[in-house]
Amino acid sequence: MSVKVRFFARFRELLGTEIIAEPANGSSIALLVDGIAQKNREGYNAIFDEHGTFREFVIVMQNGKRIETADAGTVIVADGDEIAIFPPVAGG
Amino acid sequence: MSVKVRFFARFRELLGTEIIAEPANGSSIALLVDGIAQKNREGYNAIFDEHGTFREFVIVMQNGKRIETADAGTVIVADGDEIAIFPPVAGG
Amino acid sequence: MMIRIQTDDVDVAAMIAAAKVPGTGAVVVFDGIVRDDGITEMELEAYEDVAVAGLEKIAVEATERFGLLHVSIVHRIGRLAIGENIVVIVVSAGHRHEAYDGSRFIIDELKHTVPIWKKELTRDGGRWVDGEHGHGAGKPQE
Amino acid sequence: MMIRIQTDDVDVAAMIAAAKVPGTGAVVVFDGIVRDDGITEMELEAYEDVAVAGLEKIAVEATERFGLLHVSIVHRIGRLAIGENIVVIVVSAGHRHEAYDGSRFIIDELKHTVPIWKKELTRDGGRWVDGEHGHGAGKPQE
Repeated sequence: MSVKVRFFARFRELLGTEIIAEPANGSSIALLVDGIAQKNREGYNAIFDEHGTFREFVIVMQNGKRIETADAGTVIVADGDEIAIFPPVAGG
Repeated sequence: MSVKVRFFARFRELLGTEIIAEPANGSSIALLVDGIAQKNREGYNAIFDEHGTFREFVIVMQNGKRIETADAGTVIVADGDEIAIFPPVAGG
Repeated sequence: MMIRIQTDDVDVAAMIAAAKVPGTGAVVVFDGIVRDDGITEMELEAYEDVAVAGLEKIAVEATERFGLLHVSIVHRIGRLAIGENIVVIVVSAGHRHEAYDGSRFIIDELKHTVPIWKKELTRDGGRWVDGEHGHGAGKPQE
Repeated sequence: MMIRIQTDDVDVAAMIAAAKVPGTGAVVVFDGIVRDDGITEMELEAYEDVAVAGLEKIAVEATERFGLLHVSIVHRIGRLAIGENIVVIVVSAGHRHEAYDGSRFIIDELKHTVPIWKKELTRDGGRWVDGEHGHGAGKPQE
């Protein structure tokens, strides 16, 4: 299956704009993002803490809908999903 | 001496835009305005109550400066004064 | 600071451009409009010299109280059709809270203290609009 | 209702004209500007689809809560110079209190919930602007 992962702002600069991933069936959002973020230590550390869990301020969306970071380890991705990972918003 | 009396809004419609009066020396604002307003009963009643004192809401100015209606009977007009009499403001 | 009472319409875009002084992070515009309350037109009159001085005083006070960077106020007089601008207030500040608070202070003070009056013209004649304090509440405010 | 995220500049005068729907007595405009904080330029990016949907949701909520008659929001992305418009929000209502409250609600919600980010570019590089909630406060708001 194919899932699109989008990073924004500081995370985008460190990890890339848009990654097409092919996770194994049953992969959680956390597992998917962890695997992609491994490619850049600074990017990984921006998103995950020393226990490998999402930092409190990181915002996670699945198909435009907010997912609590605490649930990202149990929410499973599906084919065609768009996962977005970004820091706190600062528009206006 | 010569004093200009200006009415605005409803009072202007009843009593005229701008009246040049020649009051006797020592005339108070109240006396001056009373004399002018006598010419139109509806105008008079709009400004003065049944005791001949300024209605509470009437605003009186002498040379652009607010005069308490309670003081209008004791404040004396001077040559060249501009007296303005108007209802509550409603701009904006 | 630009304060005017005029019969001509207002160039809001030019007022906004003038408000973008160095340090500006927020501009707030208030535009008061002739509302369709079953009227045909609105007629406005002002005690002009005193009204301009009053608006200037309000602009200075708002600038000091809210740290505004720029204030301009244009109030119209004469006959206005439904939908026309009655008064346009443009303020700028470093941040939005000051701009909103300053703008609101100005229109509130204007409505309560500046000698301007409105008459709503209808097919049957017209009626003078009561001030927000209404009759019986015309005490000096300072 | 008109909601847009765009690189082009904003025609505020046209937005005000569109806001003057029947019943309008007050239009309030908020114009957020690139402030000269020792920067050379500002760069903005958005998660566009989600940001537009978020702005639409805020506009609908503001309309219901404050009885607004019209809302339009244009937020810019891309590189902006000092003094340029970042976001323009135009609302209309029958009376001023609703218009001010609705306008302020929209910009506050926008800043806290809509996925848009700003990077201040300086001679030495740049820094991403922290949201108003700051890092560590990114809890879902609904």
